[in-house]
Amino acid sequence: MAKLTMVQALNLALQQEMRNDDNVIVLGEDVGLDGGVFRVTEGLIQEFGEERVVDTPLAESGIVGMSIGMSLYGLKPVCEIQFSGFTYQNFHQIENHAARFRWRTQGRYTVPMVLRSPYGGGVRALEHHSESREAYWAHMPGIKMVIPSGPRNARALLVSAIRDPDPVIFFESKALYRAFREEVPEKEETLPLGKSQVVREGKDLTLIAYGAMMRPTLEAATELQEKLGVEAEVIDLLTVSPLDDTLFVKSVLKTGRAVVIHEAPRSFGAGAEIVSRLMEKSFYYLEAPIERVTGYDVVIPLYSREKEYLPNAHRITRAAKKVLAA
Amino acid sequence: MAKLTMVQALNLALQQEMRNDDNVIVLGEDVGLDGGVFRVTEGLIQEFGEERVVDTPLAESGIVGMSIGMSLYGLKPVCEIQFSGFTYQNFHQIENHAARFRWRTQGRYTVPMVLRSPYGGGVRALEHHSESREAYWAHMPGIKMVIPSGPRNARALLVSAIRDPDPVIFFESKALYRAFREEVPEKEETLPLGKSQVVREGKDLTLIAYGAMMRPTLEAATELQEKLGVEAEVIDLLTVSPLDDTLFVKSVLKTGRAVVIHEAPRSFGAGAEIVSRLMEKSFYYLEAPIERVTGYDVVIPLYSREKEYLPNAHRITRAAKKVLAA
Amino acid sequence: MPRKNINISDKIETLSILDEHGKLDEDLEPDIPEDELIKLLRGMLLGRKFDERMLNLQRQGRIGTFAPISGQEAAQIGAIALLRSSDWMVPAFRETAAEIWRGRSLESVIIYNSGYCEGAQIPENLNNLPISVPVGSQILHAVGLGWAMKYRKVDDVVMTIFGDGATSEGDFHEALNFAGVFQTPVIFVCQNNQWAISIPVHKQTRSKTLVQKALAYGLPGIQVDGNDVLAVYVAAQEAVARARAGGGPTLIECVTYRMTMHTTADDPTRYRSDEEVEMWRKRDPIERFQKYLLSRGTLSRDKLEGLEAEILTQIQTAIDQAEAEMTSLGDPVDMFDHSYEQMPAYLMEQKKAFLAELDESREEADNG
Amino acid sequence: MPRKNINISDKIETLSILDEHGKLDEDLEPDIPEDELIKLLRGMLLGRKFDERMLNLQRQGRIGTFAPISGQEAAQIGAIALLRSSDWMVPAFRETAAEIWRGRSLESVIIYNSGYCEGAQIPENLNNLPISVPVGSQILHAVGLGWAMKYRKVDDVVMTIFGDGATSEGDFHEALNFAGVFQTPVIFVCQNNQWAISIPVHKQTRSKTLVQKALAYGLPGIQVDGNDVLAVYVAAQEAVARARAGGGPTLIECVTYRMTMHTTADDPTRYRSDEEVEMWRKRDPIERFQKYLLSRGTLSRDKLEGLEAEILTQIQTAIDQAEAEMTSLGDPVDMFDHSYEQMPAYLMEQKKAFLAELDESREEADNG
Ligand SMILES: Cc1ncc(C[n+]2csc(CCOP(=O)(O)OP(=O)(O)O)c2C)c(N)n1
Ligand SMILES: Cc1ncc(C[n+]2csc(CCOP(=O)(O)OP(=O)(O)O)c2C)c(N)n1
Ligand SMILES: [Mg+2]
Ligand SMILES: [Mg+2]
Repeated sequence: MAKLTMVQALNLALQQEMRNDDNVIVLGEDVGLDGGVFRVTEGLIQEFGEERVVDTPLAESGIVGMSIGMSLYGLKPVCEIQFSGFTYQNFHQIENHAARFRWRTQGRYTVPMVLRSPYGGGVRALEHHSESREAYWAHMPGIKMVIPSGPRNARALLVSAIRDPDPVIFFESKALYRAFREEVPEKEETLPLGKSQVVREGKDLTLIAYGAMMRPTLEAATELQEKLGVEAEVIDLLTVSPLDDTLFVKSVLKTGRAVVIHEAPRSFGAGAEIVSRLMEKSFYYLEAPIERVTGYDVVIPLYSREKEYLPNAHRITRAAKKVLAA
Repeated sequence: MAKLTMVQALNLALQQEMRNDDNVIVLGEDVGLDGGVFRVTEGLIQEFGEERVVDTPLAESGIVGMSIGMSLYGLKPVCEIQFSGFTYQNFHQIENHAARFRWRTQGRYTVPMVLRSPYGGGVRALEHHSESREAYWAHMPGIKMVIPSGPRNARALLVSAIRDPDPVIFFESKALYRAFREEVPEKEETLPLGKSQVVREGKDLTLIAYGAMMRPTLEAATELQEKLGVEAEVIDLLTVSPLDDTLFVKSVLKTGRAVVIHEAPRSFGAGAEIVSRLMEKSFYYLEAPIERVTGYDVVIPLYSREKEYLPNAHRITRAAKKVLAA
Repeated sequence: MPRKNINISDKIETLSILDEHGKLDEDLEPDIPEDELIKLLRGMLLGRKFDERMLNLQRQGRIGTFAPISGQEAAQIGAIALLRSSDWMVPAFRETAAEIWRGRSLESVIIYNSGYCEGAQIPENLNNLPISVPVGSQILHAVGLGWAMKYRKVDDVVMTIFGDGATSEGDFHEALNFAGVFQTPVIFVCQNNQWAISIPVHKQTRSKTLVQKALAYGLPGIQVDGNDVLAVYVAAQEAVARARAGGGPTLIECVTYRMTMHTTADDPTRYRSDEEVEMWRKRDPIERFQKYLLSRGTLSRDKLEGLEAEILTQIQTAIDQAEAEMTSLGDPVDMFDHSYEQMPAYLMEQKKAFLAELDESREEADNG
Repeated sequence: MPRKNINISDKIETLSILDEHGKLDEDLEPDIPEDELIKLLRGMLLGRKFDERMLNLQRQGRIGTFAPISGQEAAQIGAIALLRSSDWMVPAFRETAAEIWRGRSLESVIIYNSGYCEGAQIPENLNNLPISVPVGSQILHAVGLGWAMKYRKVDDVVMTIFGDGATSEGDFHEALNFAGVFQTPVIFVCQNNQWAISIPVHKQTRSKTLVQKALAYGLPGIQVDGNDVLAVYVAAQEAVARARAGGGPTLIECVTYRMTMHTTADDPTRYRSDEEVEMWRKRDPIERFQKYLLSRGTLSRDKLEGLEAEILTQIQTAIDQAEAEMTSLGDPVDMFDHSYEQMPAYLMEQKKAFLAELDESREEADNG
């Protein structure tokens, strides 16, 4: 097994799926010779040619609208939108069409496309390059919104997303792209979409997060253990929507306490839905109000201040303590 | 005082604000001679001319992008997007720009525009004509998301929205446009944005809703009173975001029980944020889990089935009973 | 390079064969077999008669909002007739005549316009997309389909239809630009019916023609008299042949007219004059074509009457059948279907709750 | 109307005055005052030198990502020089030279590129919009500003700048179309620098020129040698005069070249050849202009050296001052400001919580 960064792991997933299935087409801005601005598609054009690795004109609605058309013909386009801050240019194509063709035609036509896009802060980028707006996509019936948290699950989830018969928005944390390596088996590995995972067991408190926030969350769990002897159970959603509430509900039924973490702005963010599910399914077991540790309700600041905007282990620990003290 | 429909009341607001302030410009598809497809802008072109009532080409991003430019020059554009199902075409202009110019320029430039758009189901319309996606806009820092519930508050809120120094997304329920009339004073009347209202007092239970859902909610409150002697307090949000949590929190501190109602899909909808605020600010007073009565997590069906999709008094009453029984 | 005019190499042409008085430009007369000519006429007549009947049904409250096509029969049928069944059609929302030509049943139109999603079901053997309501958005899907065909090395083509208003949308631009770059086999058929609801085409854009927009993408373009089915047919024939042979996309502008309202919810007297409508009535595409067919002996008065009667029966049968079908449609619980291939757990819970409520309400209704 | 070519009435021209060897087409030489010529040169030199220094700073880790302009000095300065201060500039993100010409301080550029929003502050007396990162999106703002000027009956104009890649975005299309319809006083300046990151312009669109896209909107268009500041100047002068006189918008395509990387995060050797870069280096807009100025006696070697030295000092002073300023910037609590005119209650709560946490961490840090 090779130790891969998330970029390399995603690249492996694309390469293998393209080898497996000539319906899989990669397209987007600079995905060809340039290998994508983060190099996730590196080397693909050399192996699969311009026919299957398609540099497009600079137009996001074009990329997504064309991907929808390709899907309707039976292909499996994996398009890249260079930064999630520019997925709004194609918002209508997803809302009005990708999400609805199956429903609209009662199953006759489907849109098995994947829209990959780097999301989130932490890489000292320009404006619009640090956005975290998964809640928009999570609220869209017909769409799956997936966010991996490390090289191995990124690879497995991307393979599943490509094979999935429905449209998947696949957000990749820029901060995780090269942050660490993991063993990623050469052999095919998939993870089911719409299933969360318990990544650390514990009985005192439940921490629920996804994507880039898994790292500070796990750090906080370790700190809680080491400094306070508190055993936090940690849940990685992996898929934000359709939201799998089984594991985190089960966990809170046991712990009675929870903290929800995301880097997106707090209000009307994904965390609110998690809190609401817990309200509905674990109310009588709750020992304390659930805390949210999130980005603030402002545009994520330019990079000199982004560290203070983004949730970190300290803020999570602090929230956990508050929940534990209640 | 004249008895006006919501369409007439909105028309009055536009007319008066245009008379008051020649910075106010109305623009959009078919807003001129046609008076808007719902006639909200009827008669304006006759009074103010083509200079101030501008029929645009068929391009939503164009309409909004141009409105932003007009705003930067100090005008106060009130643009109409013909149906909220077509606001996704201009999503990026709002996300990337309207919401951010104040922040981006540290207050130098502002975007005091209003985007009016009919939203919601219940009028037997075609696909894309019955959408309710206020949660997208509510999650956007820098944006105000306003939804009136009747002729009088629609007029007062629209006046405030036009005068507001920040961008406002103003959704008007098609189902309410001509559903009933209210006394609307000729004399100027405003309502503050970002403030909810208690529209019915009660001590047993809190019902929280907005827009078209106020009618079935109030019906349910009456039914609860008449059939069960239950006194429901009813809150009309009026502004979805920035969400005013003061009144509904205060109410639930008193009643200990709440039902949240909206017609948008349930998951990751606006209701989730309301539930989360109550979790954070009234947990220790809650007697029962808060219920959500909402649209389902599917595309709103074509009109033969939309009645069953939309929340009604019956469903609200049922949820209220459940909360009361707990 | 001093100051000089740039020579635009792509040709932008205009074509008319049968003028509004039914007079033929004999040099340009295409060689279309007689039975095909009659088929074209039938498609146009069916479009017109069905339209009239749907309007009727709408006024009687038997169907919902409906977008009539009257006036655009030549522009639709003349273009779509060039496709073979393995080709694809990507319509907007006012192409009922073309959809029917492509095999869509009248019943499905009635059922759809009565608010049933069942009416959007497309039989497996038809390569048609369903109607697309967001203006201009479907044009990109055509480009993607065309891309896929080229990738699969089949010689099928895609025809997409949209209105004059659609040319203002960003998606129109992105679609034609992508098609140019990737040389996809797509025929872009613009139905310039002069109006986008209340906006006349000269307020939609300042370019003198819509077809010249092809120059922005390095595409050939042809403007045709859209009320002249022969001209539309010839232009489409060329474009389809070019696309099929790997020659890439073409923009066709059909200059035509929406003779009635935008939809049944619209009142066109608010924004356009009777004179204008009258003027265009004289250019009726069906009358003109009938004159031509009568004059060349392909059609007789008798045959025409027979055709019309047959069409009216076909329509009545469809209405009866659709109305019968609809009595068994509309179970609301179906709204939960087809959101995803597999229903997510949470949606299943919602469906269950919905069914429970339904049962309960029925019980209450029974008891009350 | 039989088949015939459509005559497009709008003129699409191309213009070059000073060729790549510095040779002048004397018939076309514009009459620009000497001090204006020197000002143009200074603007271009400042652009180049500042660029080089910024790259340096970035490599030293003293600033963040930065988009260099080298090669585009003529295309930027030649166009923007035509604006008066009451006119408006709407840039994309690679117009630093133009922004500086329009009064933006070097300090603010450095501060912005160090991740401080304070660097985007625009003094009240400047009618410049801040940089716009989403490609093509700002073009519409220019049209709205122009609309407002026309409404207010002032004779100011707006100039908006964007790249070749931007012409593929739907917003480009919607903007030019709106400008045509409303005849707003907007000059659209396309910096065709041949590349959009790794995509060459011939993969961006199939149209042979970008300027011919003006035909889609009924606008006049002119393509100029964008490395020839005289040509750019003349084209902009005409377009500005037309717009100011109520004659509406113009599209100018400046054919130029991005001599270095897309941004400091980019490695152009992945997608383009050294030969290509070399070829364009020979067309350097500054060298060419200097030759011209030297040959006509407007400039001397001495004067040039003096100018360069002065510019280097100006840059160094700006860096020193920016770095000094930044020591007092960056209080994170500022992130809560300027979201709305009045901070909503809930945001106030978040700000309070933030401050409390900050205090606590500081205490912990003090104690730990
Ligand atoms: C994106 C979008 N914006 C607005 C509408 C509302 N609308 C429906 S049809 C129409 C006019 C369309 O005009 P045109 O493209 O010329 O087609 P026609 O109706 O004439 O067939 C408008 C504005 C829509 N359906 N989609
Ligand atoms: C809407 C959008 N999509 C993608 C990007 C990422 N991106 C930044 S610059 C750029 C290329 C721009 O090319 P061009 O318009 O030619 O301008 P240039 O960089 O050459 O100045 C891209 C793709 C973006 N900023 N905005
Ligand atoms: Mg039309
Ligand atoms: Mg470029």
